[in-house]
Amino acid sequence: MITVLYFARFREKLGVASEELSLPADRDSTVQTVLDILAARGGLWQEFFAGGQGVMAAINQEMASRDSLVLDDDEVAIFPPVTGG
Amino acid sequence: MITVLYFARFREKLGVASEELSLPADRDSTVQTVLDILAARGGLWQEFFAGGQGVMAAINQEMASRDSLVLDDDEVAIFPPVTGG
Amino acid sequence: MKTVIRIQPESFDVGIEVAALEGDDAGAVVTFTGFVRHQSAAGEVSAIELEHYAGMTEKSLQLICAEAASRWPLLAATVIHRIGYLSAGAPIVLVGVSSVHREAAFQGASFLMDWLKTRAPFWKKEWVNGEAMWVASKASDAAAADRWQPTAPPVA
Amino acid sequence: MKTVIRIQPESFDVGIEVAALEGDDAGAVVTFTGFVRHQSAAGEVSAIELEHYAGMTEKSLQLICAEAASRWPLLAATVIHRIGYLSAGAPIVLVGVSSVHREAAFQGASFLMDWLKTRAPFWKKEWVNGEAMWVASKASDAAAADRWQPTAPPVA
Repeated sequence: MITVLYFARFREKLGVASEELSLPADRDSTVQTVLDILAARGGLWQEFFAGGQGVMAAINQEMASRDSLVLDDDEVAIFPPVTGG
Repeated sequence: MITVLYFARFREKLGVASEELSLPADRDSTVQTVLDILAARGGLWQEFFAGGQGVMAAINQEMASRDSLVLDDDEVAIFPPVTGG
Repeated sequence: MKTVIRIQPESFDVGIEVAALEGDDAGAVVTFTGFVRHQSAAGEVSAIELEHYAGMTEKSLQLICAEAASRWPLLAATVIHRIGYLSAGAPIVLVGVSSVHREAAFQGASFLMDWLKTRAPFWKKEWVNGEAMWVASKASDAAAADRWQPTAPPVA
Repeated sequence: MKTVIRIQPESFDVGIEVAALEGDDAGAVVTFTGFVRHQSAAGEVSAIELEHYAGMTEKSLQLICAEAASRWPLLAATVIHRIGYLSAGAPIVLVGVSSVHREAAFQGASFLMDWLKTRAPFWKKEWVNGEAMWVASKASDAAAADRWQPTAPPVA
């Protein structure tokens, strides 16, 4: 199981700030694996996460890329491009 | 006649802050003309003003170059490279 | 490098932060202060709200400061970012760095802002005509951050 | 561009100057503060003395600010330069600029400092071991100012 956190527009539109998620047991998982699982839910999930653009991710609170490995018990955050400053 | 002002090391070592100077009547004068007149005094004057380096000038309080024209009644300032900030 | 990071709803005093950055024979302190603009692409902004990723924010800013320190001889860095509701015209962010000579301080502060804008987990919502809208990231910010390559890009 | 130039023996408060630079929908304010360094090429500095060309100083800084305004979309600029005796560690100079976006503010402030260092009529004397010595100009300052060409060079 991993914890998935959502922020900003994703959190607001999907109506969820965090959830527990199971990873496939038969192979290594990456950020892309997680996005694929989420996109398969259809609707807004697909709209937000099926495309290649406009999604950033962090693993255990450090910026990650799509091919970064996700391990059991990781905290994976999914969010739109940041707009601070 | 022009007014010549000296600053910083020049003012201190030459012991003069300002003086009146006559320009040659028979030709146009530039900053270089003024420096040549001063260098011809010999001693420290020559040491400071005969060389090509380490001297800046302003005419009527605007930065000038060696070939800038100097006219009667101008205020010509002669100083080492600036070191503010 | 002495590093101060603060995430807070309260405002800040640039003069106090500059004084705190001095010392250790600093010859130069450069600060950047960002303000909530009255005008945005969406229209007249009355206020903004800033969300952040509480667990990660300080950590990411520490990493960005450490990266700056590895690139320039900086003596100290301060990053203060406000969160919550801020009215148009209010200060949002302060970045300040000190160094012996000025070039490192200018470069370091500029770098910190570019990476903060593209790598620190903050999100801005703008209130325009009574409606709140999430601010879209700007291509110009991504381009500004890319000036400082080489580096691993965040998720495309 | 709103321009404030002050030549004064007194110190200054960066926070107050940043607040004065805000307004007109400024999104960004960048400041540079220079301090008297304790160490110089000549040794341990106890104090410095600043001489300037009273008639020309403000005029030259106005010209430098106008040049900056012609190169970047700046909203306001402030230049404060202290004169007289200043102890080691004391602030000497403040340059601040405001703009809508940050890049212009960083560039403008950096430019103002580079040109101030090479074109404004100030001269520094350092006290080292009880002896006063005129500070030599630095090749690195000339090189920094040359980054911003094209421009007519001062007397070589």
